[in-house]
Amino acid sequence: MTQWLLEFDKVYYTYPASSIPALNELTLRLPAGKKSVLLGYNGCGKSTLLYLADGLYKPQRGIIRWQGKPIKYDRRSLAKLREQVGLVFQDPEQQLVAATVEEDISYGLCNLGLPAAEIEQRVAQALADFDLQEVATRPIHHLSLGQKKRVALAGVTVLQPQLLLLDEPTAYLDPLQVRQLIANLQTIHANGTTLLMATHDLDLAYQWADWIFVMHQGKVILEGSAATVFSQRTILEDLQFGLPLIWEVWAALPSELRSQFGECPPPKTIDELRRLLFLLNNP
Amino acid sequence: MTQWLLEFDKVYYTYPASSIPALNELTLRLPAGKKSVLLGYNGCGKSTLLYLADGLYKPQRGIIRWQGKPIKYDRRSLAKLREQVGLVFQDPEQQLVAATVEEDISYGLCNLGLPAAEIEQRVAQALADFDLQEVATRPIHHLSLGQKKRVALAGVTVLQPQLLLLDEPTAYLDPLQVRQLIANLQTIHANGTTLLMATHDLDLAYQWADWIFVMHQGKVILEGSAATVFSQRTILEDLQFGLPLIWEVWAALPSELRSQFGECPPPKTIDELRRLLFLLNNP
Amino acid sequence: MLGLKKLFFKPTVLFFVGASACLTVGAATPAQAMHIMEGYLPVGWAIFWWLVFFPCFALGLRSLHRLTKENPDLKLLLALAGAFTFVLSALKMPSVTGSSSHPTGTGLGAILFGPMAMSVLGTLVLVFQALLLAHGGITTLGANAMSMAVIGPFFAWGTYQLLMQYSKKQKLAIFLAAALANLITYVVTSLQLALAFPAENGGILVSFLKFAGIFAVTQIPLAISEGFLTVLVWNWLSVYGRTELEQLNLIKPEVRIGAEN
Amino acid sequence: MHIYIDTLAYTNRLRDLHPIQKLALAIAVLFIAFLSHPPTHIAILFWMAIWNVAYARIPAEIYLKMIVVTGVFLLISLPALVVNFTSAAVYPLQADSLAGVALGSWYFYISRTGISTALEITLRSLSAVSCLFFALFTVPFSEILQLLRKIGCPVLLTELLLLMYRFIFVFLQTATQLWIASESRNGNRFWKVAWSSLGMLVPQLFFNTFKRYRQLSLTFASRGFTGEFRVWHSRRYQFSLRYALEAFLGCFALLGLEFLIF
Ligand SMILES: Nc1ncnc2c1ncn2[C@@H]1O[C@H](COP(=O)(O)OP(=O)(O)OP(=O)(O)O)[C@@H](O)[C@H]1O
Ligand SMILES: Nc1ncnc2c1ncn2[C@@H]1O[C@H](COP(=O)(O)OP(=O)(O)OP(=O)(O)O)[C@@H](O)[C@H]1O
Ligand SMILES: [Mg+2]
Ligand SMILES: [Mg+2]
Repeated sequence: MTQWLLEFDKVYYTYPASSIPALNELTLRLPAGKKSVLLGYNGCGKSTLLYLADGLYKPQRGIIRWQGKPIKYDRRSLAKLREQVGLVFQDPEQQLVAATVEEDISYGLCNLGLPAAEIEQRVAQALADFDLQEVATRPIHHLSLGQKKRVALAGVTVLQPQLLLLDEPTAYLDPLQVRQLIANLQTIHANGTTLLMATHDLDLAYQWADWIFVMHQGKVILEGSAATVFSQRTILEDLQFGLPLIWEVWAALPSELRSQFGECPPPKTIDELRRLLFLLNNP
Repeated sequence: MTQWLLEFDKVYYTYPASSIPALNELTLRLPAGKKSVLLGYNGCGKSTLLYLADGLYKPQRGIIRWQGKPIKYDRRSLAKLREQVGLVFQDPEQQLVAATVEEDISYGLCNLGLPAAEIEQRVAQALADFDLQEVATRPIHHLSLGQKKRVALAGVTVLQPQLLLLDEPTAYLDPLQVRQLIANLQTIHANGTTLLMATHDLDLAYQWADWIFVMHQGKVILEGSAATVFSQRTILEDLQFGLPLIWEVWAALPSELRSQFGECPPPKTIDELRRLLFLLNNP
Repeated sequence: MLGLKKLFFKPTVLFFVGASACLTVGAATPAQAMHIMEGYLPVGWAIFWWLVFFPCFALGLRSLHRLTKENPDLKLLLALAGAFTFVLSALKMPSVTGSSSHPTGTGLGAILFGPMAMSVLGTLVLVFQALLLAHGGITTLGANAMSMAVIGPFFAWGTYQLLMQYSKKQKLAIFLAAALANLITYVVTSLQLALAFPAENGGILVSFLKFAGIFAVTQIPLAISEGFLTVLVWNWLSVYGRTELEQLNLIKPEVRIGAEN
Repeated sequence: MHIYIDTLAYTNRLRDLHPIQKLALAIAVLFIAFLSHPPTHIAILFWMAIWNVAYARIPAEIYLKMIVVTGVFLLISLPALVVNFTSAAVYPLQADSLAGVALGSWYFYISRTGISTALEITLRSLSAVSCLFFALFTVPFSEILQLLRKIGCPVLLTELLLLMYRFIFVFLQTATQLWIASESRNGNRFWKVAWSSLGMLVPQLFFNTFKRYRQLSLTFASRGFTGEFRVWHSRRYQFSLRYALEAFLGCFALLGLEFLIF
């Protein structure tokens, strides 16, 4: 049996002064050690869910369990929780608290009380990972938005939490940085961190995720492996959600071509597609 | 001869007291009536360029011409310019000035001094176009980030400017909203508006743009039609910029397949690809 | 809930806020009415005021220490209040100009946080004004802090407490407290200048009349508009900042405030 | 709205020089300025201008503008020192009076001692301010903070300073953005009529500020705020012998000048 790192059990959350619940009896179980993705329309409650997962909001009804135990909302338990859970906010402007880039990246590490040598080494690594060496000593308010986004990502991934929550981490990043981010996440994941990413990028979700949750109006309406989720044509078409491009390409290929590979799901990346087609030409 | 709506002539802009110029002798001519795209890494100066195009910053050297005449920086000329140029900022938080969704969308219209009936009608249309009717009377700070982004887009497109500048308009939008945005832009464009969009989405750029500018370190290093730009493999590979997925797919297809279409550039959308492949199977 | 925000957008109110803000922020006054410039005071007086100021500051810091120990999140709120005061004071300054009079903001601060906390917070605002705007100075910080961060807030707080006990008219109390804090600050500044530079004939008194007289022209309307501005901000706070105010243990939920337009 | 001091502090040419060396110079010269007389003040003004403009490469126009603004404020404050008044009955006895008029029962006059005090204050203040500018232009705030921590300043104080610093720029940015955003939609036309955009800016700024604060407090929580704000930094500084030499010699020269003349 897989273990659940985080469980939402019929969780209900309404913003103060709002009439419609942002999360509506939401139930979700996050598999430990996997890379999961949250998909859904604007306003379906993805960010709210991540806030709750980090203990920043308290649900009005329902239970959230961390490693099987319900989250407690006293100061000490929350501090403990947040040592294990890292959250990258959607808006980088919101994330950054210190004066310069390297100070901001070190902030979370200092809060963990690590020794200076370790902090130095980790910050240097993070600066390298996110291509930030050049701007390391610049004040935050002198960066472009994409650069800020990278600082935000660096500041949280550097903590190597057990669970890393990412709210649309690829927004504002250029293609090269997206690739680099994915590579960094791969390393972090290999070191044992569970990942949960909210995103609107279907191609990324399809290629990257072990497990996908599709949300709609505050509920999880569909979940499963990438291949399973995107096979649910009727549900997705109802939502007008669309499919990953590579999936569509695959479906558009002449069926004789495809059928030679039997019933396997479509390739996930362009490289896989290329390999398949190459195999075809050089059997 | 195409007319240039906006010309940057060796423009040089450095942020106050910063040592590296954000725009470095940049020269760019924006074709009137076309849909253009700005591509480039984080921090290459895209947003800065758009600020300058709207007369919000003043270049330290070089000339910016609007419809052939250099921009003047007195209050009256600027006000006139901004009636003709609309800018959607990268960060929606930065764009929104009024209290509720409706109020914010009407803000620019009121400033144009339009009659109330016209304002009402246009706001209603914008709310419909951007799927915002449900949240029309909500305060801005009760929206999700993607919803805010849509309000920001609505508030500027509603002005029907001659030139619409969009700074990463698709960031934070869900796939359905992206499609709807593209459709709206199509309408606006059909009504005679020139469009200039900064984006990191190569597929979108490839499929949508009539003209692409690639920026690097404050300069335009490459420009041309989508097909021309993405054929410049060496330059793009030097930059590690990547190619649109559909272009890569096309390149990955068995060459016998492709060669049947002669020397035409790759299809731009999945539908085109589908049509081509269909033609192939049913000659 | 929305009523009050709407109120902010009504033209009349806007006009009023704009007017008072322009007056308070924009009006340049002689000799940096609120702040004495670096190097202005003779060395003896500069040291004297530092010596007087230091114990007040230390007391304030101690009380803040206790407060934040119980409730660390309060630090954020304090920093917010300080930063907002600073930004208001920087707002109308076109780029590098290093001075002009502005709302002290200390009245509201004193009501919210108490005079002890305000002695620290006000000083920090002064430090930033000196460091980022070159407004005021480091050697004269002692004198400036005495007037703006210690004596002004103390009077504001006293006024507020007194009026609340005897009249229960909260808005009036806030108005008077804020206006008075502003006025007292300038009176003390004038006094400091008079002490340092007594007139050749007539001494300190004449000198005080001179300094105070010159400042009065701008400072009295300024004090009044700060009073109004503070009441507006308070209204706003009591609608939107309830949780924060409650965190300060200031308004009990049952107390009815600010809901009326 | 741009805070030049802050930006310049991060980008000036003496950025890598050890902050202690820069601050020591500023403080030493400030000290001399306090204890010396007008000729020395003038020397200080020139010397500090060299440090600021030639060594630290502070743009001359910005430096000059700031000095001039300070000067203007000093000028405005002078009448209170220079003009004196006394009862008309005693005015013939005024040896101090340079020129004056009687108004009713009062006699207003320009005072000799007033003028010399005013002159002295103006020069002293300007030279002190130029030392202050040198420190402000070349030492970034975050370094001042680290020094404060090192010399045992109470933690609460440095924390509050740091938080305020971050908030200040968040709010200034909010204000600037609001301003630019309304400008880009041509918003300042009507506001100009209705008493400039400040009227809209202030309430909106207040509102946005509060929103930002709420978000930031969530951020602090999520990033593990322990009740104490600590960060790490990597800067390595150099002491410069050449600059130290000039600083020493210059200070001696100033003191020498002072003793020679007085
Ligand atoms: N306020 C500022 N002060 C100083 N430097 C700045 C400021 N804003 C941006 N810069 C710098 O100017 C350069 C260009 O910034 P700009 O925001 O135009 O980049 P961009 O192309 O829009 O990047 P992104 O894709 O991340 O949005 C960057 O190197 C950035 O660090
Ligand atoms: N502070 C708030 N007050 C009231 N309602 C809010 C607030 N923040 C969000 N909402 C509402 O709650 C719902 C969920 O918001 P949430 O931010 O979780 O959406 P999201 O899935 O993250 O959307 P996006 O893709 O646009 O980021 C939305 O309908 C939104 O309008
Ligand atoms: Mg969200
Ligand atoms: Mg940008």
